[in-house]
Amino acid sequence: MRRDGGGRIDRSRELRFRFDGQEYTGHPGDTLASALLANGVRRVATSVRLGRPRGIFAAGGEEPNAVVQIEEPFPEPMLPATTVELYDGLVASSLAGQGRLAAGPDPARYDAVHAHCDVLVVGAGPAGLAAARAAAATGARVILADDQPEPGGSLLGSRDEVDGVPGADWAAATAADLEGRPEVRVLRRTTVFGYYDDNYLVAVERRTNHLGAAAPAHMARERIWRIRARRVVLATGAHERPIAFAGNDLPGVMLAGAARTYATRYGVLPGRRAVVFAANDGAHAAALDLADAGVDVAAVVDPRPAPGGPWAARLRERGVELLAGHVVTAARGDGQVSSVETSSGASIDADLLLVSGGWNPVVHLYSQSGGTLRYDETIGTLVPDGSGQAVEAAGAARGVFALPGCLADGTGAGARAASASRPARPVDVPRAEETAEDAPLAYWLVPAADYTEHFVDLQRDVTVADVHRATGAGLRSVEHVKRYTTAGTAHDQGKTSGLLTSAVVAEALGVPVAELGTTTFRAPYQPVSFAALAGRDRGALHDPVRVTALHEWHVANGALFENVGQWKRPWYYPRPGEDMEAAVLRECAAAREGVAAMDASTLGKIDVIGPDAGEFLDRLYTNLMSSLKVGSVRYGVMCRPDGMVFDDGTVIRVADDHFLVTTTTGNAAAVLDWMEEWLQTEWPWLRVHLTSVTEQWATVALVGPGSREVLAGLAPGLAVGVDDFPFMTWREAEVAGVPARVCRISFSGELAFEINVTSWDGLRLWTAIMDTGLVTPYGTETMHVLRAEKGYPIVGQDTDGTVTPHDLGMSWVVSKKKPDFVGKRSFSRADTMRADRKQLVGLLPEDPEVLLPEGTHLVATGTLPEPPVPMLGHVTSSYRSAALGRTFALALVRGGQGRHGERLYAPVGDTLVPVTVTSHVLYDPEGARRDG
Amino acid sequence: MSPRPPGADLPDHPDRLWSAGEPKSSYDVVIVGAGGHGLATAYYLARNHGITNVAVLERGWLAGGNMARNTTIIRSNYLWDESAGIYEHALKLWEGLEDELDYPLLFSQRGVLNLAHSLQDVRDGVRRVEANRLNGVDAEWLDPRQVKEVCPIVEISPDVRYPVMGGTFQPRAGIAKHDYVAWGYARAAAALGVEFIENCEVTGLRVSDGRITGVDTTRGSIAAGRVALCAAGHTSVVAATAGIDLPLQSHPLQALVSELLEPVHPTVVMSNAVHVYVSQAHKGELVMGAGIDAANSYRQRGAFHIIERQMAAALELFPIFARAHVLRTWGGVVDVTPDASPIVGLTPVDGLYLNCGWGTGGFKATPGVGWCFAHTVAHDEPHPLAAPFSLDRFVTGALVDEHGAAAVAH
Amino acid sequence: MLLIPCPWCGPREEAEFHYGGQAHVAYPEDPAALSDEEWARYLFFRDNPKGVFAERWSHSAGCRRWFNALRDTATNQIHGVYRVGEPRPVAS
Amino acid sequence: MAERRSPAAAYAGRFEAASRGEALRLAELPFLTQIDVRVDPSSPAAGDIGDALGVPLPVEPGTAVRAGSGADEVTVAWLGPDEWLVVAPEGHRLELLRKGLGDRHGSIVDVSAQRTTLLVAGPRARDLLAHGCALDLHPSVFGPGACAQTTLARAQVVLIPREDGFLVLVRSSFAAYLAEWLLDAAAEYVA
Repeated sequence: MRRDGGGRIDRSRELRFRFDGQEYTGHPGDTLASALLANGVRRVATSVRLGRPRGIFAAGGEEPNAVVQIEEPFPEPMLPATTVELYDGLVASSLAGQGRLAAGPDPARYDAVHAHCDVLVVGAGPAGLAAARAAAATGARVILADDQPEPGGSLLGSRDEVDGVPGADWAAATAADLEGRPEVRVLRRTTVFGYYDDNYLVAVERRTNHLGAAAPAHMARERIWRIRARRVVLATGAHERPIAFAGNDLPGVMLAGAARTYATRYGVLPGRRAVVFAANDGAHAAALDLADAGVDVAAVVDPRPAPGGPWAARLRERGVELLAGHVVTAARGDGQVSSVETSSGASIDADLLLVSGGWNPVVHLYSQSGGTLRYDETIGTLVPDGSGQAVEAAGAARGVFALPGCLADGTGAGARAASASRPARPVDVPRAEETAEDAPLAYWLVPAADYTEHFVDLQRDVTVADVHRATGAGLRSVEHVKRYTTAGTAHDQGKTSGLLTSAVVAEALGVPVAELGTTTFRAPYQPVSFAALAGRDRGALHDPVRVTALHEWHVANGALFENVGQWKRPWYYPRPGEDMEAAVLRECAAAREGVAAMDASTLGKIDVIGPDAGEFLDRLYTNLMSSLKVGSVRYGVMCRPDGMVFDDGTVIRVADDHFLVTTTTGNAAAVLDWMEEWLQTEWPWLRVHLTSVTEQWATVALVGPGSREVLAGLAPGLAVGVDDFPFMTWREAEVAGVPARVCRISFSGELAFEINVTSWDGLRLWTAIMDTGLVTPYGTETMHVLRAEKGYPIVGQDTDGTVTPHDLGMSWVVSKKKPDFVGKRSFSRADTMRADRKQLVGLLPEDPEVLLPEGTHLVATGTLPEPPVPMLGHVTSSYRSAALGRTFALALVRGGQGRHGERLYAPVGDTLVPVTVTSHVLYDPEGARRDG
Repeated sequence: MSPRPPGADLPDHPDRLWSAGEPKSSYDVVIVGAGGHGLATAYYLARNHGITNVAVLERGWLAGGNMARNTTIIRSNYLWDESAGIYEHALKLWEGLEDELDYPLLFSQRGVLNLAHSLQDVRDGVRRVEANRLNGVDAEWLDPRQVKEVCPIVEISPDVRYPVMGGTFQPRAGIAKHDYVAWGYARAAAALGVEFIENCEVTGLRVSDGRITGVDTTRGSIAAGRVALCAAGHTSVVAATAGIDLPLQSHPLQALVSELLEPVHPTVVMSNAVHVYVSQAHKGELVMGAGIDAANSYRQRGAFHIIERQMAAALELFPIFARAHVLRTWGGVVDVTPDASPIVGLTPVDGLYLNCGWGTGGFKATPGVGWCFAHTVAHDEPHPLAAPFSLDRFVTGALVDEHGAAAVAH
Repeated sequence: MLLIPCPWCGPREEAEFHYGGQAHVAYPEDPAALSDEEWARYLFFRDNPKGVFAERWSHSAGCRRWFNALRDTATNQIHGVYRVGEPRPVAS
Repeated sequence: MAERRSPAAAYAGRFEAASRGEALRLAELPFLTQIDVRVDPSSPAAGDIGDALGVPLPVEPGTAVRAGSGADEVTVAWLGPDEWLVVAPEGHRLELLRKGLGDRHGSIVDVSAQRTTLLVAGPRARDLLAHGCALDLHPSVFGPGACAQTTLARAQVVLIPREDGFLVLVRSSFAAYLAEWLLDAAAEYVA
């Protein structure tokens, strides 16, 4: 069916492809659809519900039928054949409405890019090109995005001239001129698919698909453009709409404009003998072009009583029969159109039935912008009617269909859009021939007794009869009808069927279409791959991996890592042959009996500086910080106003007006934000500045009875004796030759030092510590065991947002002196005063070998009643303790502080494990070990 | 040719559903909002309590709000006893609802997996499973290998950014078709005499001497002995007309579907850590939800970067989805309370009842809420299962803090 | 993705900001003097209008300043921004 | 004893490889002095700090000043209405600034190791950053003299445009992530 000449395909090269197992050839410039038509393939799909044969219906992204599966070079489901550029080696197959995902991983790359412009023009048809040209003439920054491989839009599929040259040549020259300008970007193969608030539009550029297997691996296959535009011109054109009549789904029924595009742009005859069924002059023009291309146009059937435009005259001149005032009543054929029946009683042999019920402006993006639409009775369609954003539609996208009008409209819109940024510059309007056209008729539905083969939504197999059944069931809203019938919900999202469905509903209900409205236009305008939207935020780049200055050492020394927020923290350091339990027992023993060290750099650190720093901290912490002496350290807890624990950590006083606050690893950013919020919005008069120094410092916890000796060796200038360097104080000193701030604090109960050096020096310090040969590295798991043995809670593990400091047995950290601090008022609410609140306790399983799973609940009785079983609390932390020689747990238990010594039961699997409630401090309750 | 897709075998709708009409001047009960909750409440008012002089007012089209926009996940595996109580009641009703309503709801108990990606997720997951079991809610803890058995397409490699460390599984959980549920209730309620008034926005609540007397609407005033609010994201706006402030904030919540795909995904997978939840509907489309927008908004659309992040998260869990396509995105407006649990019960105004704050959990609760709220309206006292969800809890502090249990309560 | 005009840095993407809910909810002068009811109102009750809303944002990925904005929650249009301590402008 | 180590030290080789073509130059500029200055811009202390720096603190949001050369070069970037970041060669004038502030209200905090500095330069530098930065990096909008705190990919950064490219100051714990991200984004420009 390939014409001998014409079209924008490169006949000098042949591309081989396969469809449904058959080998075919095509040419560069073809789509899969045009190549299939050229090879005489008519049936390209099976309908989803009724299993009917379906052919190619359109020539663009609005295609409702020819949705195919790409098999090679890599499987991709559900692409309209009309949007697949042909490439060598393409293998595709037809579908029955459901695509297939690849089993293997997608090897392609994807990415995203931000762009900014004064004017974004969407669509490079005549109106869009004219708009971009006018805007660019002012020097404005312009982006012109178009979904086709070459600019021109409808000009590529027509024989119109612009400025005295063929339209496609004018488009190419205009695009070349635009591309030569430094502030203009022309994006081909780029579909703008979403229009969001504040003129934020998103587009997808298909960059390597058309190269098939030859696509370079380093290039992103698809790219999301995130465009922030000062002004937007939507020159998105129009979609031709079908007419509902019997058999209007047969292969061979095609939109008239699509057929013209195949003939003119792709050099393909979509059939040999055609009947045209249309109520507008544009379809007459299409019929003429097809006749010129070699199609035998048997008749034009036009419901208008007397279509008298120039095209009609030229059709008559050519001897084409014009059946005015008539309609097509049925398309007949076995598997494809073979004849066409009309209301005149004629049955016309034809293999092609071209339909045009008129044109719908592509208002999707306009609507998405928040714009309203108005039903225009004269052209029977929805047109833009005002948007809150800086946007206007131009050309066919706002119902201006004739070429001269599109060029003028685009030019005006482009100039107006640029004037927001640049001084105006007069631009001439590209010239095209005016043709006086007759008014179109909005024609939707051919009346019949039986509507079971009048299709409104081809892809969902929805017929007029289905719509009538929905309205008959009592449905009045077009949204309900859509959901009842599924019309408009398929891959094409109702591009050709939406308004037709509304019209059929309106007729059934006897209301005007305008009153009924239509369903909402939602992003994306065209389907977009998940991978494109994910971009490069995948795998290791999915979310930032934060590492400390010591990370390379941890990796080199076999650490396994725990994700804590975005951080990678060493979890434990297994030696050959060790499992986690063995490694942790060994690390714990080292900390309790010898010396061990942990990378504590991930703790958040905030410098709080200013004369009112003490007062500021007093307002946020539950305890008093202003009384802290310079050189000392204090533990503190922060609550939210509802009284629940938010974060904890140590505070050191560096100078009278300078505190250094540490936060938990996961909460560092939240705490800084929290402090800034109170400081800026509630207490702006406090003279305090906050500066994050989390990564300024690398922090090493040196723990164990031998830690003093190790530190003494590394810091000969530092007096480390228990009297010289008491618990909860800090010193500045050189450690391992590096200036350091050393704190005597302990999160394990053992004698311990926390050594802070600049993160540049962290590895140096750590290496020096390890080079002593005396120190065992330990990870977060061991840290958890050590602190749990001492009953120190972990915020987020032993608390869950419903726990007060009192519940944690930490009333000692709540100041009774301060008149107020954040959270204080909530401690006297009815619920927080209850004696039976869940409180932190220790648990000792009666069998010292039984390790309770964290999350296990506790019940009062040794046998379980029928559910719901009253629960007393749950296990928050549970470990095997080297120091205790047994397992133990921490738990939040109802009224737990009054239950010490009580026996409770923990349902584990099918058994009930008896446990004894104890104080949450299980190891060294006297605190004898902290001084070594 | 490929096999006939399951879409070919979907059940037909009945030939008669309901008809929305003109409002009368007065009703015994006016329900504000014809979403799932409003419709279910109307149905149970009529069926359980014999109250049939009821109008359900809807500002748009019936069930066109969040009911039409949610991702249809049904589960009852909530942490706290109070939540488990009402959601499990709902799930039990779901299990008999197709027969009850004589309507195909495509209720499919395919199970819901909640994945754990950190040690804390594991602790929280085990805690929830164990609480569920003691509350009589079916739940299991699965290790990564078992996760893979339930859903073979989940990536469980330890090498990804946030590896799957296990998951909770509720086998009785699943999905249903949202529209069918709404229509099933509407049809059944209509058969019992309930009236539906569409395109009828309530612009004010009429209160006299501390008692509700009716509502003002865009279609005139309607007298009512009792008024039950089921207006989801717009509850604050309606309640404010009676001078009632509520601890609610309304946020956009987005969801999306893919094209129809051959079956690959046999269950429902949720991951709070990476903010994604996904199932494959009966016709074959992947249905996915994202997190809520941070800022309050009544715009029924969300921000695009949330979709992008959701896709990145989805591909970490399901690399097989790479070349699936997003067909359509949309947003609803959810009303969220400070503790992420609903408010159901009485108000300071006699005869005015409140059902709101369901956030992202509203759909799955539909039968349970309808049942309990109808009881509340009929008896002027909270149903025992709804009693913990009083407005008063914000004063006493006895919150039902599902935030603490999960970042999102989908 | 909103474009939010930080009063210091100018228009920036929404993703750079942290949302702070209703503006002008002052921490009570003397919480201890409040009833449980009043304290609950401070803790949990915030306006939720469909229309212009005075709300707080922090430019957390930029200058880290908290500021106020008047935004229409029905359209997302921002009518104006103002710094902490500045009076609320009249909404246009 | 090990030497001190900068956060992106492990990327030196890959940065160099990516810089071999004409399109891009990537490098870490390690161990720069960075000082966070907080002071009321209208106070005498602000003026004295400016004197100590040899250039007044810029008060226009989103601007940076650069003065001196060689070992005396200093860049002062506006971070907030009362906050600046001073960037200078190693061993620079922390004490001078402290002296400038004196005992008046303000803060001078050494944050040299808090962030490291990556250089992204060359003809495609702007294109590279645009993959992850939502700011309009066009030279007419964001040229020399500007600066911004913003996000690049999913990391917070301070961006300072120079004549031939950009300084990207990134938190040390994010440096490896950002280096990986930059190298990945650069694949098309350096292939």
